[in-house]
Amino acid sequence: MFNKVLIANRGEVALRVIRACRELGVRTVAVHSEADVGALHVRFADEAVCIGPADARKSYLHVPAIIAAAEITNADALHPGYGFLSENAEFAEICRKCRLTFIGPSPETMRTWGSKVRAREKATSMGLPVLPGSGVLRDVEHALAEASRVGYPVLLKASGGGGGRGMKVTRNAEDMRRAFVPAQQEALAAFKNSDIFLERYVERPKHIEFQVLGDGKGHAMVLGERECSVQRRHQKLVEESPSPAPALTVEAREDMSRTIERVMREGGYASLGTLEFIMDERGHLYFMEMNTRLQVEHPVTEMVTGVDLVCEQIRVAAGEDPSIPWERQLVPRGAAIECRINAEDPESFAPWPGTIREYHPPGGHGIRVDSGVFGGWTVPAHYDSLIVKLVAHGATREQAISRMQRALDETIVTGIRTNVELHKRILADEEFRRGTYTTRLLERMLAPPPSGPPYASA
Amino acid sequence: MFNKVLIANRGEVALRVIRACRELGVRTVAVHSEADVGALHVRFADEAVCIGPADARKSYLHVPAIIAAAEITNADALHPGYGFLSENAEFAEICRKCRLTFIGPSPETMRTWGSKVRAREKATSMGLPVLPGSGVLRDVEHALAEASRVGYPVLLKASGGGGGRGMKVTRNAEDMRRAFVPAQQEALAAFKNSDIFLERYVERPKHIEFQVLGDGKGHAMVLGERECSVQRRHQKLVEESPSPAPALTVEAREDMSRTIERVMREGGYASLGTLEFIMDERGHLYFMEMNTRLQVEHPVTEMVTGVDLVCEQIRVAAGEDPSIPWERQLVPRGAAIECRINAEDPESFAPWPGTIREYHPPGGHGIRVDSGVFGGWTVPAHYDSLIVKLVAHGATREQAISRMQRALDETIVTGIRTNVELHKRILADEEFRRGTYTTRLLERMLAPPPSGPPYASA
Amino acid sequence: MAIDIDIKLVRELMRALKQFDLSELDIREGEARIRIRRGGLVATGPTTALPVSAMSTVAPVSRASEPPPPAPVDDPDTLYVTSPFVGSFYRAPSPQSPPFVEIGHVVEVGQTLCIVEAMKLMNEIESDVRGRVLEVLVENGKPVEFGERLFRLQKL
Amino acid sequence: MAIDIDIKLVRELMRALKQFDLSELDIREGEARIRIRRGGLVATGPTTALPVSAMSTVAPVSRASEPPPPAPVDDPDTLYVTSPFVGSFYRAPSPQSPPFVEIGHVVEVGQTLCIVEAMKLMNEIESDVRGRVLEVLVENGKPVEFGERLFRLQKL
Repeated sequence: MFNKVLIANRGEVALRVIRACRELGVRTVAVHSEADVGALHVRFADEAVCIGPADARKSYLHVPAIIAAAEITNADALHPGYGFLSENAEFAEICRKCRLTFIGPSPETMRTWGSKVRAREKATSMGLPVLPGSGVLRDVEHALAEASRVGYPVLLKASGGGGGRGMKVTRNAEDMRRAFVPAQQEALAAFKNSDIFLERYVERPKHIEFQVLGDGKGHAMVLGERECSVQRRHQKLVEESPSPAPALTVEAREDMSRTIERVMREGGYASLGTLEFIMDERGHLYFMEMNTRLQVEHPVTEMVTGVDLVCEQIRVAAGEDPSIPWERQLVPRGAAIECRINAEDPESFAPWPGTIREYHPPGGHGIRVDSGVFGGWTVPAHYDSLIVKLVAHGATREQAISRMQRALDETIVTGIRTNVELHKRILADEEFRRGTYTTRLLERMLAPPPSGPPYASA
Repeated sequence: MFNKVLIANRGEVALRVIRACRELGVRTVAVHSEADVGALHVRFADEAVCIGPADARKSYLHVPAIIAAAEITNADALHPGYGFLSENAEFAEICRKCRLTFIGPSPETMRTWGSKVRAREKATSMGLPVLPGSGVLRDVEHALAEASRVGYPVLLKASGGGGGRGMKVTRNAEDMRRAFVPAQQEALAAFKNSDIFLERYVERPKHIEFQVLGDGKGHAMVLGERECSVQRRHQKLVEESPSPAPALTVEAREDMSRTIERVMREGGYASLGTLEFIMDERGHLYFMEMNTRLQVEHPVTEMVTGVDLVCEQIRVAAGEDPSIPWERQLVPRGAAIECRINAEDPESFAPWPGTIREYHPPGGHGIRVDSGVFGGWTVPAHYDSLIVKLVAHGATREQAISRMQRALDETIVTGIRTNVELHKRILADEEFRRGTYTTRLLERMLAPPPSGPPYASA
Repeated sequence: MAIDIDIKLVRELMRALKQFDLSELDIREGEARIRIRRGGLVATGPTTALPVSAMSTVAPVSRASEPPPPAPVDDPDTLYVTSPFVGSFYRAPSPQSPPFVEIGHVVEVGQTLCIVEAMKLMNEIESDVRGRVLEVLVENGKPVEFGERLFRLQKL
Repeated sequence: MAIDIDIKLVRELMRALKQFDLSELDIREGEARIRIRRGGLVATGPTTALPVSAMSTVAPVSRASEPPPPAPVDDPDTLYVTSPFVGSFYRAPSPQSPPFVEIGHVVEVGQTLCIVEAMKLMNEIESDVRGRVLEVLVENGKPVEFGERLFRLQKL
């Protein structure tokens, strides 16, 4: 096991890793910006090093300062958390050169699975289902032929794109003729590369992801899936495990898990990772991309499997076996839901940094709180707005939902604005409760109500 | 299901019941004394009624005020929590007369199982093992004969006694001759009844208790056991489930569970209840008494079974089936430990009421917090000193312990004194970690260290 | 030169300092001196208040925490009669009878002001003072909790 | 002159100081004296302060939250040179060389004051002002964090 782990992150995830380390008996080094001098991760780590000013580019993203902090504290491993440098293969390589174990997969693996295009190719070649699509489209005739083969509607996408930018839906040949050249031009403008390709378009997808753990030595296990379809502009808000999708039967889940385990074993994947899929209206799953790091929403998996993912991730990175046998069939227990409480304006969704006056987290049976804040803490404007991850676990999904509802009712955060009320609305939504919701859920909920007759003056 | 439940209690247990009710969709009425106007159970209930001044005898124990509160709020059931009126059969009877469902067993059951002597007789007649002992002793000759039969050491106990008072250990016939008459006299003085009896004395007992749930209609289930041997003057401090006692093998646990289930079924027990046993040095279990109510330490059972005991208790009281089938064999998962954080002086153990300046509960994976306090809350001097129940759950006992250790390290309560440091010492104790500890553990830990040479002046 | 310190002694002193919440300790003996100071964490301040917001919906009978009415509370001649019982408030002995007292009435010591009914028991609430009824603060038939204000009287 | 310090003892005292939340310790015996001060977290805002107690043990390189030394901070002519890097502090270009600067030296704008080494890179720290070196705040070879005070200068 490691002697000392430096956590190259902040906020709740830094605290999450510190907790795992303490439970493993490993010493911890927190790094922090000047804005985070009083943060909990700084207080709860064994040591702390200030690495730069508030601006993340000069602190949490500033590689030399982080490596130097590891050097002066004699840390022998580094946990990147999520975000920041967690998917930066070059950083992982620098760590390796500095004889600092990067707690994550190898830089090579990060490059392969971290690239959407290469991951898709690799997945296809290894037998994972991907959305039917084309290669780079030569011209509009080629596009029309490919679209006919795949079947409309199709999505035109920039090869160099990402994050939903530069995408166009075409529903028939006419659409395609109209959209093709503008799509190429936009791709060129946005990504300096005019290559575009097409893919079947799923109107109402579910976002479903599978959690894996591998050791790169021929072992891999899937720890169930999560559904993260409650999103606003690709930002997840509510996640749950297992997915309530009716199509995800025990058999379907098992089949996909076995396939993923084979791919991860053969690919020699060595760490935690998450494979993101979309599920189409007929319940078919298609691989989209892989995240080669710890996910924000990992607690829901921990609640239903009972496995401490971060401890296992650290064990595997240290070359040890996980505490659960590779062959054991994990039987998930009950259902878990996570609500991301953000410091943001409930109307505009703009981040709402500021000083928290009172903070009283909920408690009791089945409630887990992961947070880096406290009463009196000033949420800095420089980083993301996630302040609390509220997780509810229940014997059934219904129980988990009502437990989350009462936990949201108990949550007190004053001094700043939060999205607690939005979460209450989501949990009360009929479609959410049925479990049939898609990534369009929030769009519908946030749409202005159909305008009625104008208000009659008295 | 009930429409509205009045919670005749305060503090963390009142909050515990409110949480269960909310999750069941049942409205709640809090009652409170003038000292508890700002308490969390008052804030989180749907309605609240002030029932009297701070003195518990004039509020939480004042039956007419509590019944009147139920009347004016139209509550149809009452949950007594633990302590206060929870084991008062007369109160349960008054509730029945007022057509208010008392969430607990019937007054008759409370009288039978709530009386140590009657419970012991009933248990013996139904096949539960009890410590070998005598009936009321006529004279010293009778005592000597009975002691020889039972085997020394034996404990002389007052028939009317309780709480450890009026007990004398005798290790041989000589002891017995010396102790007999004084014991009778003390019993007379303390309990106005000179009747004494004897029982085998266990020098180093473990306190082990089994959790039951019955419906009085032929169903009963045992939900595992708890070990509560970490006690100071009969006050439990740390509890865990399952018991780490080596003698409590899977078979021994199963055997005892099946026996208890039979007894509860045949006795028609209808609610939650706990059967307390002592385990002697050879690992044999002997029934001691039964608590016909929710226990403080119920969360450790909830953590390992995943069952919400309070919800099930309310369901059964409402005449519904519990959400888990009566026949299902519960497979406990992992291990759970509870630490009772009290507002008390760490040296003298005197209660230390006062205003809490900062309160920051721990969080993260496997941690549950049940508490009725917050930063700024003044712990009243009138009630018991329990302020937080910290519960840690892990895949193994070892993991639960290290998780609890880091949770204790994270716990911040300032402004008042607490026993957090004592808990850290207990969790680090070798005997505790081995799981072989007995009710003598704390006595040993708190014994003054053997005196060394006096401090030499410079 | 070297300092020969008994670390156990120093720690013991520190512990005592903390335990008894002292701010400074200064011990000298000849050339030797031990001085320990504690300062930080003064700050009490407005941690006190958890907001009322929380989840509690309207609590129909919970009025204990509400502010007193804007009456002249500090007028030494004005006082409140509060309920010593939880129950239902009645201004008259029966629905047909006139109220025990009306605004403007002068009541004598021991005179019945109202009834608070609980568990079918009619508890007559009597005045402890001689005074004039200025205000009736609860509606007839409504529930009252312990300590709730029922009447405002002007002491005479 | 050399001080013969038992670093373990000093660390033990520091740890105890933190543990018991003390602000100052002063021990003298004859000519010898150990004095340790802590200030941190002397209650900034009211609610702001989660107590230092918490679980953090001694954080050897965490000094960001410590108070400035008792120097005349608000003296407009005195200023601190802080470290723009995380790394190890060196007063000289090599172990054999004399220090870049000594107390009392006058330094010019652009003159090298010290080196902060990180990832085998020797970062020379230069003075932004003309001034006299009043104090060297970090020991040679010790780790420094971002923003840590290295020198106190008197502006000239």
